[in-house]
Amino acid sequence: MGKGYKTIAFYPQRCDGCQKCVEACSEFHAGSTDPVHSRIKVVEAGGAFGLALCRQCGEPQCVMNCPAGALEKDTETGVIKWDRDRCVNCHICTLACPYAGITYNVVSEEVMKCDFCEGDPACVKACPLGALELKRGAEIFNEWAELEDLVVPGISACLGCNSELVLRHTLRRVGSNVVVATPPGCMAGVGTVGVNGKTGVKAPVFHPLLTNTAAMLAGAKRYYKRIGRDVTMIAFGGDGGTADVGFQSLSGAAERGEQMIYICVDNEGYMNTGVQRSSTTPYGAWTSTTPVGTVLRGKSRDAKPMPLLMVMHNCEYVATASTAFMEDYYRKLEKAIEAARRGMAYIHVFSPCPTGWRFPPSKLIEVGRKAVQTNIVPLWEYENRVGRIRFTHPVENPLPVAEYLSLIGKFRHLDEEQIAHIQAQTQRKIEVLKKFTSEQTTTTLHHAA
Amino acid sequence: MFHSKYLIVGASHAGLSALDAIRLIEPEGEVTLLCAESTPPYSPTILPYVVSGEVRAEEVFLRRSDRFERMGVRFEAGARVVSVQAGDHSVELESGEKWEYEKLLLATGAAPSIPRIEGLEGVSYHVLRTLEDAEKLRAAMSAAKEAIVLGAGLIGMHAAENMLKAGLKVRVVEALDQVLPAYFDPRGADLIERAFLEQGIEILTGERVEGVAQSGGRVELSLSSGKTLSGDLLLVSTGVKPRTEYLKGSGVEVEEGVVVDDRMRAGGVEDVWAAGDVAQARGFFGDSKRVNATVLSAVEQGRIAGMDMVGDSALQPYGGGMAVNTYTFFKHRAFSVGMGKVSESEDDFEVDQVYLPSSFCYQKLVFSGGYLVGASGINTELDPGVLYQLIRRKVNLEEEKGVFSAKPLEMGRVLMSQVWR
Amino acid sequence: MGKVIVCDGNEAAAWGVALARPDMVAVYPITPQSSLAEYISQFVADGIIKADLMDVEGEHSVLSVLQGAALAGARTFTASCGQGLAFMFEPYFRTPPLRLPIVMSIVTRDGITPQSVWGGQQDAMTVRETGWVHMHCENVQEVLDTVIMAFKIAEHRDVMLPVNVNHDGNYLSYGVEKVEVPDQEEVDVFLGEKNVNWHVALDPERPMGVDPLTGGAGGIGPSLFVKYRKGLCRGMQNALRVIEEVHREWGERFGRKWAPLVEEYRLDGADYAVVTIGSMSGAGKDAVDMARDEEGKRVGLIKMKTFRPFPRKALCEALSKVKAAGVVDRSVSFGWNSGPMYQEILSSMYFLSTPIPAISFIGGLAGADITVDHFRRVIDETQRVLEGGEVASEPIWLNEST
Amino acid sequence: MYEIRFHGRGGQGAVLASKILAKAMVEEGKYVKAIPSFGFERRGAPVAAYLRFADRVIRQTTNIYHPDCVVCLDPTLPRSVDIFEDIKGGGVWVQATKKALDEVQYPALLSRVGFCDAFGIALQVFGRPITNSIMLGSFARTTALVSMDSLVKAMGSVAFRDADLDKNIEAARRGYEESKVYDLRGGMEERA
Repeated sequence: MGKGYKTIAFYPQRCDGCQKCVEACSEFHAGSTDPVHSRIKVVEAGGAFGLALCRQCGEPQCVMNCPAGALEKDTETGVIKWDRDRCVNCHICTLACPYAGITYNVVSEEVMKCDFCEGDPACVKACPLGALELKRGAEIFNEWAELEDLVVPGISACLGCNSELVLRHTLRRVGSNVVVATPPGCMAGVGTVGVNGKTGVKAPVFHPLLTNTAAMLAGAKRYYKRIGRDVTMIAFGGDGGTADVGFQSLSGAAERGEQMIYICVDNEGYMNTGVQRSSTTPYGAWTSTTPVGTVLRGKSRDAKPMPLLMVMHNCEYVATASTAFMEDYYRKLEKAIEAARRGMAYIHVFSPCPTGWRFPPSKLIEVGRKAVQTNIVPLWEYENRVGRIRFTHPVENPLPVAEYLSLIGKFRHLDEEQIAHIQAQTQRKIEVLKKFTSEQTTTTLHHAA
Repeated sequence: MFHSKYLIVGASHAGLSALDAIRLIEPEGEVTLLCAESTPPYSPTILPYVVSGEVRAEEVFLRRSDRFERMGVRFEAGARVVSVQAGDHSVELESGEKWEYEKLLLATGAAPSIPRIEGLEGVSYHVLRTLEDAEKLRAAMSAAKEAIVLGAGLIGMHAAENMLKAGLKVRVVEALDQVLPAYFDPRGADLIERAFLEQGIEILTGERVEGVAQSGGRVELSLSSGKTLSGDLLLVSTGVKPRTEYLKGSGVEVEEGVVVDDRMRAGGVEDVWAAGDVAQARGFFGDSKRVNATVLSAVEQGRIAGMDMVGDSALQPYGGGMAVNTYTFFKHRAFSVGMGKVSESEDDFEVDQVYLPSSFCYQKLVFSGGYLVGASGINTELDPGVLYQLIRRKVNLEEEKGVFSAKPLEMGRVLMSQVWR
Repeated sequence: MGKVIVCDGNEAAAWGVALARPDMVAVYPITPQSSLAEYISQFVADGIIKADLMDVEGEHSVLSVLQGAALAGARTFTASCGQGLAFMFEPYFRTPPLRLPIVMSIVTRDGITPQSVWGGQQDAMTVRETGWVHMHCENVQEVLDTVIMAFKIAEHRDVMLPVNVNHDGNYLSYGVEKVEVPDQEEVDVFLGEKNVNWHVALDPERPMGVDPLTGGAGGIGPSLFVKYRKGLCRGMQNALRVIEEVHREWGERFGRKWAPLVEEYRLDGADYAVVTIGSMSGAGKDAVDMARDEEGKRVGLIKMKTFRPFPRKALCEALSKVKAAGVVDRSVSFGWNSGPMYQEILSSMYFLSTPIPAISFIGGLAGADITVDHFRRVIDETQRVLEGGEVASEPIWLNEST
Repeated sequence: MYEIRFHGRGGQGAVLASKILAKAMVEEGKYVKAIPSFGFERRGAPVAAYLRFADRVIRQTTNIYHPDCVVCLDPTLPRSVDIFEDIKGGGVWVQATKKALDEVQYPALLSRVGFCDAFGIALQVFGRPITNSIMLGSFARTTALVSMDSLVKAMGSVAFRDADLDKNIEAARRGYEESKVYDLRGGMEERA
């Protein structure tokens, strides 16, 4: 691992908009608390906070687009330095930067950007709520690596198992004040609950039935609430235990607003027991119960739209996620942890399976990435208090689905007609989702239901 | 015969961007950058500032001298390509040298577009596309007293301002009815024009030049209105056109520029890419392929081309180019993104405007079906980059439109924090 | 002293629940249990039961939430029957091996099909081999008392098993009697401190993997699994002793002495006996009294209260006092073409020095009544085999003609 | 032991009447056992409920086949149901009707009959034909087996779904007061 550069991380849920960071920045750079001089800006609109601040990007657009060579990333510190002498005040950097990280100062009549205050940012020190933290760039992702890995070494997942990735990363963040449910499926099969009296997780962990994960967790949570203990409930259900036989229990728990984080690790079938079909197995996919022969050509039905169904249950939080977009997942997990204090938080993690889907383990992340880029797996979230779906990684010009399908053995047999079906369904799915991006649509549907 | 696995022709934004993208994936393979001029890489966008003296010519280069060496890239200055043999995977230079390549990127940019005006070929005039042009113009300015600028685009307007500051009397002639027609609507253009007029620059819009003649050290222009103008310095700044003359007979598909697909692959041949001002690529708003000569397009197209050349699986196809620019003049600042010129009377669009002429302030947001499609501003606080991303990413603003129209700066930043962080 | 109320069996069960102070109750309605679910809900609404009410979406989740709650340390109760019990079966037959002391009323109901929503013990008898303790009540007062005792039995350290308190659908669910409701303080003392998850817990303060994969061929798996199974069997056998102890203590404390395992009624000097279970026993006793007092027949009655664990020793002791038995079941053992209780009594006779003739009667299916007149016939038929008559290979169906 | 059979139609409250009377009999110091009959219950369909009381513990938890008394909550029911089936000789009949004794048919073995225009009273008190409380009053008047005080106490401990307690007490009192009781010689003879 490289040394990593420092950067300023922002935790909007801790921010109350007090502007102390802004004052501190102005004070440091201009000797005045006038916010006009601040390189950091915290603004409020529509009940949420936005942060405009240089991200000290790895591939900085400001640098790439500056016609004067006035911006440069310092390879020692990672700070993007602005050279006043070379700057011609053309402002193309303000157009190139997606983050409003470099802005025009009407008093000094030049652009300005965060320079890290010589390595000890004043804003971070000034924040009374810990909403700003100075971290190494890699730490924003890898700070979780410093948290205790609650999964024991040597659990028996397949090579390149995405579900194990989800399990380890999630439990690190959620911590050990938790009750972990891993219903029958890959998560349990790899030994989370252990074998012969041993355990695979350094936290209370259990096998619910395949059918009752959400109900059992709800029972435990209710009792802890009753006796005044704050314990997080988290489930790692497979798609079978979630969308098939476990659905009733999950649906009931969601309707009752049971407080838990329910993570569906969707590997699109029963990968733990010989690759059988589930209701989230996609159209056309080979499984051992949707085989390919002279008459049948893989699964003949489309996958159940599980996350959308959970939106319609009025969950506090619903999101889709992919390990190919870890930052996106981390952020959603943070929101889920918070939402689970109020009700159910459901995250549907797309979880490609090298073993069951027939692709090399080294292609895991690429499969995940292509799924998103083709819109096979749109990344979005739904916050009940916002009341609508928001794409967290909109893909407006998706790659053809064939670029995803061709990576995976379970789709090897698809003919043109089947691929065309998948392409059309993918488009349709996006169009349906887009309807839910309007608050009115979602609210109306809830009332109608 | 020289050989390079990756051969990049042209060393401005697009070429440099492609270079970085290639090196991100492939740290070893041969990469060669051919630069027609004898200088290190620079951006044509910097030239007005060289003219004005804000920056010295030797300080405009985009890469430090040791950069290419550290990257293991061969940089060839003064290497002007005169022909491409796509079948042989080779190019020929003006010097007669031949270079073989496995993958070729054409990033040769654009040249000034000279209008057909009777007599123009016979007079001495300036253009502004190279560092050499800039130095010549700067030298000429010091000796001249009265300048005529043909074309009120960004180059012309910048130059006019610079010449005024250098003490010249300046007149700008523009065939269309407004200045900066590519970026601003009439109201914004009027405001900008007002600043120029107040500073004493004469602007003649709606005037075509019918003929040019030279007598002694002076050029004389006859205009369509019957007026004549004369001056001792003529700058022709009527736009640019892709440099494609060296592609004749190469098989590379050229219309206005080199026609490319969404991975910047050139049509008609194998293993050739094009990016930047030379490329004719998808337009963002569903319009036909066109040349979009902006820095942002060049950087993005160059990166996509480089990624595709090196087989980077993270490649996202080109989403299309749109008109984007920033413009500073007489201590004022302006920007324009996307369909900023749409007028409020047009169907299918919703336009929010703030117009405060006394404060020299104008702001305009254009929506279509819940999406932002254009924005422009003069002396506003808005973040052009955030607005540009809201358009590019097609962020649905239907629900936020009320808040967004009232607080575009704040809401833009909140959305930025939420959507792409 | 408690208070006297007049209520039906479903309400009595709810009073028992209230006095046991559970932390969590979960209910899903099904005839004839529904009014019990309603009483529980109303009692929670009125603060009589100070528990969290989990009004979940089906019996499967009912027992599932209680399992989660019990693993977190909660005292729990629910009730079901018939198809509800069948739907609950997956978590149901997992509860005993989890050793969770959940108490559940089965308001017994016959099985479908043909469709029938009336009483009958087919549901309880069908699930008799799952490791739950099963006790059957005779009247409304016994329902109330047994529900409370059930918690003490279930949570006893030597038992740690779930308990079903069964009362007959219709006859006891809706049957109204005068009932004494004990004082809360008395019940609190009787039940003592609860500690339901000392042995298995989902608690961050005592992290453990609950229910690891065990078994398979090779390694310690199979022997470990056997250890767990034997532990469960031992818990069941311990329950026989604990049920007796708890009933004895109940009698001493509250003055009502219920036979814990097997009740012997007028066996002194009896030559033969009828064997009953549940609410039919009252009519049986009246019939025995009449036969003895008015007709001089030497007949007595054996009532089974505890059916699981099967009280073989107590039953054999009772049977050893007579020379013939007529066994009246309210359900069917399809495999044996008899009543299930009859079949198990035959098994018990292996342990008698001399087996005795016995007849299987099946009555009261699908809500049918078993009256004093029916028992007259049972007595007559049993007397016939006592006197050397042949034991038919078929059961006698009491309600075959109405 | 005294056995009572209630007849009514679904929705008239026969089952609740048997439960209230059970409570009232407990107030009178008796042991009780009340059971509803069960069938495919629908609003308007004939239903029955059983109540037995005695001075000692009642063990039988069964239906009643030979009642000492029949209480019928509905004036039209006797036309469709044999409410007198297997009634004991000297039995008592309490009937909701506005007719007089000579307008109706009944078995000769009855010893006493109580009639009450329960429908008429119910419409006045409740605005709906709910007759159970009224007929309990009529039962008390006809049989003198239970006091109005005990009935009122018993009514106080049940939850009425259709009207409040006061109205039900008023209804029961009017049932008591407005009943016509006939003593039948023939019945007495047969009883003897």
